[in-house]
Amino acid sequence: MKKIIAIIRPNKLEDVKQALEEIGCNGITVKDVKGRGRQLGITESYRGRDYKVDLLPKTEIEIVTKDEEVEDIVKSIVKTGQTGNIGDGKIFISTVEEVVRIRTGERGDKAI
Amino acid sequence: MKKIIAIIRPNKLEDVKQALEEIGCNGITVKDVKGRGRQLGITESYRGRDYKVDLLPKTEIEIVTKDEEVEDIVKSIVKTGQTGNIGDGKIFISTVEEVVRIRTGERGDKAI
Amino acid sequence: MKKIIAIIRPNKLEDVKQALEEIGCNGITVKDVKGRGRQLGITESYRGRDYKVDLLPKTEIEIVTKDEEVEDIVKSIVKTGQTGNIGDGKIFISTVEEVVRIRTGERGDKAI
Amino acid sequence: MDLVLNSGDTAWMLISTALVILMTIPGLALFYGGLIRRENVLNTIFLSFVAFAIVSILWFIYGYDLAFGHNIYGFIGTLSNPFFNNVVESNALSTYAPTIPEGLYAVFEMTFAAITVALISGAVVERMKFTAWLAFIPVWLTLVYIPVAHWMWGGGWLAQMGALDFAGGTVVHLNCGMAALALVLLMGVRKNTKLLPHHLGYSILGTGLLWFGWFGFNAGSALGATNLAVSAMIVTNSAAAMGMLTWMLMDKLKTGKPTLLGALSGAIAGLACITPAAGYVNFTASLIIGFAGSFFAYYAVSSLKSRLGYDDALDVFGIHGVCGIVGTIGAGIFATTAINSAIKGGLLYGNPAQLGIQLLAILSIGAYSLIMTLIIGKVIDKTIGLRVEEEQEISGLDITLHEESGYRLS
Amino acid sequence: MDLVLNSGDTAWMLISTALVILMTIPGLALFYGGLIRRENVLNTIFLSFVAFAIVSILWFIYGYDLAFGHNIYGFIGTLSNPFFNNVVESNALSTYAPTIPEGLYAVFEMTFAAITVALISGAVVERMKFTAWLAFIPVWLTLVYIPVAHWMWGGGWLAQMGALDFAGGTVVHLNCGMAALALVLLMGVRKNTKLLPHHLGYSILGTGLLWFGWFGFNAGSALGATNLAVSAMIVTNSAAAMGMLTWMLMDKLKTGKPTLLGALSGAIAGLACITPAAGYVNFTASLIIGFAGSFFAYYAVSSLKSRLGYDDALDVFGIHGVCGIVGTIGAGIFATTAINSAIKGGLLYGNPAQLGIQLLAILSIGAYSLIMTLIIGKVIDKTIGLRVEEEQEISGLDITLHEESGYRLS
Amino acid sequence: MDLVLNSGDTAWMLISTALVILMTIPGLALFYGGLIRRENVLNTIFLSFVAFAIVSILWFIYGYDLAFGHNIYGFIGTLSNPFFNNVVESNALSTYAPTIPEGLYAVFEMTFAAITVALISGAVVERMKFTAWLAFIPVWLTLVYIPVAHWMWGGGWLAQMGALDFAGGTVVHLNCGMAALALVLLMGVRKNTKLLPHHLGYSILGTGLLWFGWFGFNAGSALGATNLAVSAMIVTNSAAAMGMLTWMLMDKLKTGKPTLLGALSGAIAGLACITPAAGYVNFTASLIIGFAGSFFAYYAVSSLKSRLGYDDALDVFGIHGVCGIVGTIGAGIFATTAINSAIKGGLLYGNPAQLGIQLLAILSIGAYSLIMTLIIGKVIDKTIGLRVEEEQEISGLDITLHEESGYRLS
Ligand SMILES: Nc1ncnc2c1ncn2[C@@H]1O[C@H](COP(=O)(O)OP(=O)(O)O)[C@@H](O)[C@H]1O
Ligand SMILES: Nc1ncnc2c1ncn2[C@@H]1O[C@H](COP(=O)(O)OP(=O)(O)O)[C@@H](O)[C@H]1O
Ligand SMILES: Nc1ncnc2c1ncn2[C@@H]1O[C@H](COP(=O)(O)OP(=O)(O)O)[C@@H](O)[C@H]1O
Repeated sequence: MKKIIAIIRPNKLEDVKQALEEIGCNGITVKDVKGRGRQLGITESYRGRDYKVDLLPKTEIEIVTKDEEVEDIVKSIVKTGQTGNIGDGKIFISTVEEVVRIRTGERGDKAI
Repeated sequence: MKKIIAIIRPNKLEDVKQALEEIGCNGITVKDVKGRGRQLGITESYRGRDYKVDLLPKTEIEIVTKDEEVEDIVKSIVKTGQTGNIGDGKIFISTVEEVVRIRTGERGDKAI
Repeated sequence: MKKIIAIIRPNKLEDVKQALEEIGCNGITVKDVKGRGRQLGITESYRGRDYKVDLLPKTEIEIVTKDEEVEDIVKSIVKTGQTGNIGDGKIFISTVEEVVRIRTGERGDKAI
Repeated sequence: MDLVLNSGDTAWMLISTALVILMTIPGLALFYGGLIRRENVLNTIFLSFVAFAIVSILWFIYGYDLAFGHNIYGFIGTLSNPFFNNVVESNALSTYAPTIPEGLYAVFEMTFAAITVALISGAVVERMKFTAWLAFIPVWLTLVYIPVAHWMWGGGWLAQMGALDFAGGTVVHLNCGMAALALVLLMGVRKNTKLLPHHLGYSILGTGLLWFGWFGFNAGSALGATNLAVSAMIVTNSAAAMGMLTWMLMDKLKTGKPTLLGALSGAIAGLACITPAAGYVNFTASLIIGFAGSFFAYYAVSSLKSRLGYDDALDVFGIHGVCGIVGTIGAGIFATTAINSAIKGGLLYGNPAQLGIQLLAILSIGAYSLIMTLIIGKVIDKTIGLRVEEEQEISGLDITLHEESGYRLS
Repeated sequence: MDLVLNSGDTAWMLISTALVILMTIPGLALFYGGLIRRENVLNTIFLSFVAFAIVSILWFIYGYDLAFGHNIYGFIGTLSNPFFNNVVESNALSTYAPTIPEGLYAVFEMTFAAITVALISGAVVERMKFTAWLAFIPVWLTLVYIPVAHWMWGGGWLAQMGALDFAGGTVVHLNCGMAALALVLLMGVRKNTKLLPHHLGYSILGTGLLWFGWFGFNAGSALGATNLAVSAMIVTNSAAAMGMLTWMLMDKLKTGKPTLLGALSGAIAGLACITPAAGYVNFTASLIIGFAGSFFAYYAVSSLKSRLGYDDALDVFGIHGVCGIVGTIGAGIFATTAINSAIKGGLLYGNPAQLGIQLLAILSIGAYSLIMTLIIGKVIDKTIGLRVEEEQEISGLDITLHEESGYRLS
Repeated sequence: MDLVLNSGDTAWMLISTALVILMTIPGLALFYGGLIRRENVLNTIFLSFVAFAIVSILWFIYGYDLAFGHNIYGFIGTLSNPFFNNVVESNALSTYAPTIPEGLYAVFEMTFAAITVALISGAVVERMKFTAWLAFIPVWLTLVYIPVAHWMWGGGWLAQMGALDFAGGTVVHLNCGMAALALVLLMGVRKNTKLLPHHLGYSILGTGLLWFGWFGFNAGSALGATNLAVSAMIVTNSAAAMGMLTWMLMDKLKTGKPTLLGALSGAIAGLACITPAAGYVNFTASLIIGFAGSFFAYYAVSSLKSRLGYDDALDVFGIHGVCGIVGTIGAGIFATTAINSAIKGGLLYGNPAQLGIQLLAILSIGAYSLIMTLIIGKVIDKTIGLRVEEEQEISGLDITLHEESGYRLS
């Protein structure tokens, strides 16, 4: 089983969520995060002074899924999350050894 | 060493935290997240219109621990976090290669 | 590729961020979390009663990087994040199998 | 009898003036600010503040004279004291309210002009260019508000016909509602039209301050500390209460649960619709008017808007426009000489003609405001542009237009 | 001397009325709303708003007459003008305050009734059914508030005995405190009784608005713009300040650090306990009363409550009930004819009997309110049910009862 | 003519007093509270609340007499009625305002003392020991505020020379600005001096309440419901509006975008600088004064501060100090007998000497405040210590000094 962590633009969340739903990926966990990458920060100004804010709001989506579904999910996220501008974000994939459904205690693939 | 990520109901946090303390698991990191799974969303209504909110508030607990303690921790979370209704959440277990304690620079098991 | 998760004191974020920038590590994702470890909680009091708050605010930094850069990053975090007092936090390192840049669809090391 | 300044009337009008100012800044600003997306909170609030500031200045440069100065053909007043020159200095009492200084009447009326402009902003939030708004304020004030105020309150043709608008059902509420409608027709629909309030606490506070300030608005419109002011205060409060309970009931019937935003919206509806009638009707009538205003506003907001498809973001037309109409008709029905001996009474009290005059006022002011605002909006659209870039709308206006953010809570 | 309307007195009472309304909506609503869990913020605030709306209407339908109408056997007034029919129209001045219109006295008194009901809600938040609260409001208003107000202020038996309650130590504070106690005894303890305020900013603002509004409450109770109103304003302010400093000191002594919530609570305690005495005592006495009120409230809140185990969520009994008692006794001790020539003075000024009358007022009103509220609460519990489902209590009342959420900040 | 209480004047002064109280608690407290780091929000707000409470009490024990009592050598008043003994009881009217009770004049003046102290706190937030602040309040009130108020308003030497300060350009704004400067010079720079407001909503609300309350401050300083009060209200509002628009323009020119915090800051600047001139100048002059105040404050805040390197956290000197000076000079230039017949007029109206007197007032009060505050601050630093531990500054003062936190939103 794999864990997919996708960092996307906050205003792409609705689209990505819907795209995932369409390919049958329902279980997701979402976090508000802030990020820095190649994207330049933004400037805020208060009382005549500029302040550089380099951590920009991003949304992180965490999905644990079966190995065979990873590719579809990644493609779907890339497709809907892309604007082509710097700041679109990243996807990280790693291995998960065990999944447990708290409600039933089920484990493994069927707990996803 | 393993990383346990448990997504639970926010109102179960107190109980789970206490249960973990009882089995000697003190080091935990907690995040406010939102999640979607089998659980139906909730409806909010403003000025006569209904809006479907499908991401519900959840709490994510991150615990890094020794391999041999994983089972106890998982059991403890399942036991205290369970209500039996859809939405109780999931536990994901994966491998961590190295742990460093920032205060001392210690590494490995003794840094946990 | 590795994922480094560092849990640090919120007021050390500025320093750590800058130190990482200096060693060329620009891509980071930051989360507000709460944590418990060896550090004692704090007490809050309202209307003559004391309440123990054991989850303290922490900041989690997530960095995905090439294997060879891990050591430098860890050292840099330990150096700047350390105060020597309990509560300085932990660093967890694990393996990431794939990285995808959403903007371009690039994969692997060059997507980092 | 010699006219002398009455210090009690003056005290009441001083505080009434301050109360109406509080309604706009920060009352209305916060009410609106709580309802939109977090990324637009500062811009939304800014629209009200800057409207207030600009009107504050222009009103004394020329606005008051054009609205309330010597009447020219029933359409507009004369500019006799530009920059309010020599008005305060002359120690004159107001011809409209002969127990208080003229300056006091002028500043009290200023607050009505300011809130009317600010109210419009609720419709265009989350997508209007800030510069376009800055341009809109003086033009609309001059070409729409001032003439309309003159017709109704400054001795203009509607006043001469005996149209009743105690505190602004047509001049304020209908007027801003139609202008809001005109602007949103020109600007089109936002990318995200969901009404998911980001911070209802602001709107709760805003409603509280509006309700409080409305006593200055309505009971202040008695222009003195009189029994009429008392009467206006009582019916203002009961119509608001009735409006609140009515909306709660509608919520219960339609979506199953009474909502707090609904209760607040109903209270505003009740307050808006009693406004034109506040100095003419009794307690029982205020319950009926409050009920009707809230009832029709509920339908306008929950059904009409989605059916017609315009994007009146915070329901300026749906609540203020609709309630301005309901209340103005209500005044034509329930007005009674037992409450206010200076009028002829309404339909129920043997004067059906009043209802006709009220309808005429609604039609003429409504049409004038709609058409003029369409023209003004179109001109601004062609020159400055009404709407922000799509990218700015998505990222939010606070950061893109003002380089500020509303919250730094973590 | 002919009685004529005094415009200065009328101006002061108009604004005083508006000030007391501001105390409830949004003052008290926000004060309470900041102290509870985030998931209940809207419901908590809603309880005050809806109480205000319902009382606003019922008061003029029959409440005012029953409380202040022609006295029947010292127990209740007569309903002579249902729906406030012909009161405003008659241009009559108030028999209770012969320089202001009767309508103004009526609406001023309405604000007291409304806040008393709203105050009770602080005890039952986070667990009371909304429908049960809707039912409770009119019943309690009618069966408890109105008779008690009549006894003390409407010429009833306590008034006839010369009991002193300038602005509501018994009628408002003790009354709501005992009712709160009765309800929480019936409803039991919440699953989570920790007082961990979710947003103190609301409570800070609420306290500011309460303090501000309290000048209308206390100095307004002089019923005119007189030297007595000035005196009441001064002692109201100093008792609040003293209450604040006292609580800070207690905090320092007991938990080691002065807290801001403590300071706010102390200020409210000071304000509550000077209320019955505000028109009778001098500056020095106000310091003593403010100190005593805050001191006893601190103990009630921090020790008594946990020892007795009732769950008075926001300390309505602990602060308002206790301070109502302290202040009513204080009036019996420190009242002086040098401040108010219409009374006989208290213990310190050679009239020990006054203290006995004060104690009688406390006992009778306290007992009446407790017992009647127990009965009313029991009946509602058996019919509608007082308490929400456990699942609703856990998930929070905003989403489960109103389908709304207070914050959408991310 | 016999002096009798005028109920209209009394009504206006009662509400004006309440309005100025609202400015401090919660107006100023929230304005400041929104601008700092989240971890210090409660402590910042607490500083204003506790200053208000302490001044409230001391003012009536001895403050009023020392400031406004019988004049001794032009420097200080006599303590004739400690604990306000027998003032209210005597039913006396004020010698300063012979149509209102003396108690009312005293409590009105109290509100000025309180806000002046609270204003200072804006400079020292995020790093001052709470105990040091508690000690500072009574000492500074007694040694600085009271003498200065006496010189200017209590018949002292500046009053005798004919210096003009209608509502506190020198006594309040310059005074608090210089004291702020003195304290920050002693305390040094914070570890983090970035002005990144954590919750602008509080500052928006605070500004709204300040603006509203300022009508009590300035128009209330007419001491009655008169045409002069009306004039002061008009120019107060227009100067605020002009200040707001000016700052927006400067923002636009300097950083490219108008900001809401800038607009609020400009409004406060406009309000502060019209304060000393509010009862002396006409509408046109108010625009010039509002513009100048905002313009100079903008430079002080955005350039001067960083160039000189002092850490005046929330720009108490930069806004209040600077605007106090600008407005006091403005009064010397634009004051006219056409608005206020009790004065001689300023430079533009043929009385250049007035400008000299104004400059003398600025210099003497500015220097006195700076030097005395340096001494007081130094003594407190040596005894109690002015500054918190570094660890407390980093962790935030709410949790370390008060064991509370401002938000529990998740
Ligand atoms: N190496 C990394 N580790 C963790 N997070 C990263 C990394 N690189 C980028 N991110 C996250 O992705 C977001 C977008 O990255 P950025 O470099 O701006 O865009 P792009 O991927 O289009 O080049 C960042 O704000 C950050 O949250
Ligand atoms: N595959 C998944 N990947 C990531 N998070 C998940 C996944 N499935 C469920 N979750 C998280 O667990 C929460 C509960 O899941 P849900 O399906 O509603 O309950 P249950 O586990 O009882 O069937 C979701 O809200 C979501 O946060
Ligand atoms: N085993 C663990 N798993 C997850 N998070 C941990 C663990 N141990 C510590 N943490 C995180 O690190 C933070 C600091 O840990 P603590 O034990 O207080 O300090 P130290 O590392 O100096 O002993 C905690 O607040 C928690 O967020």
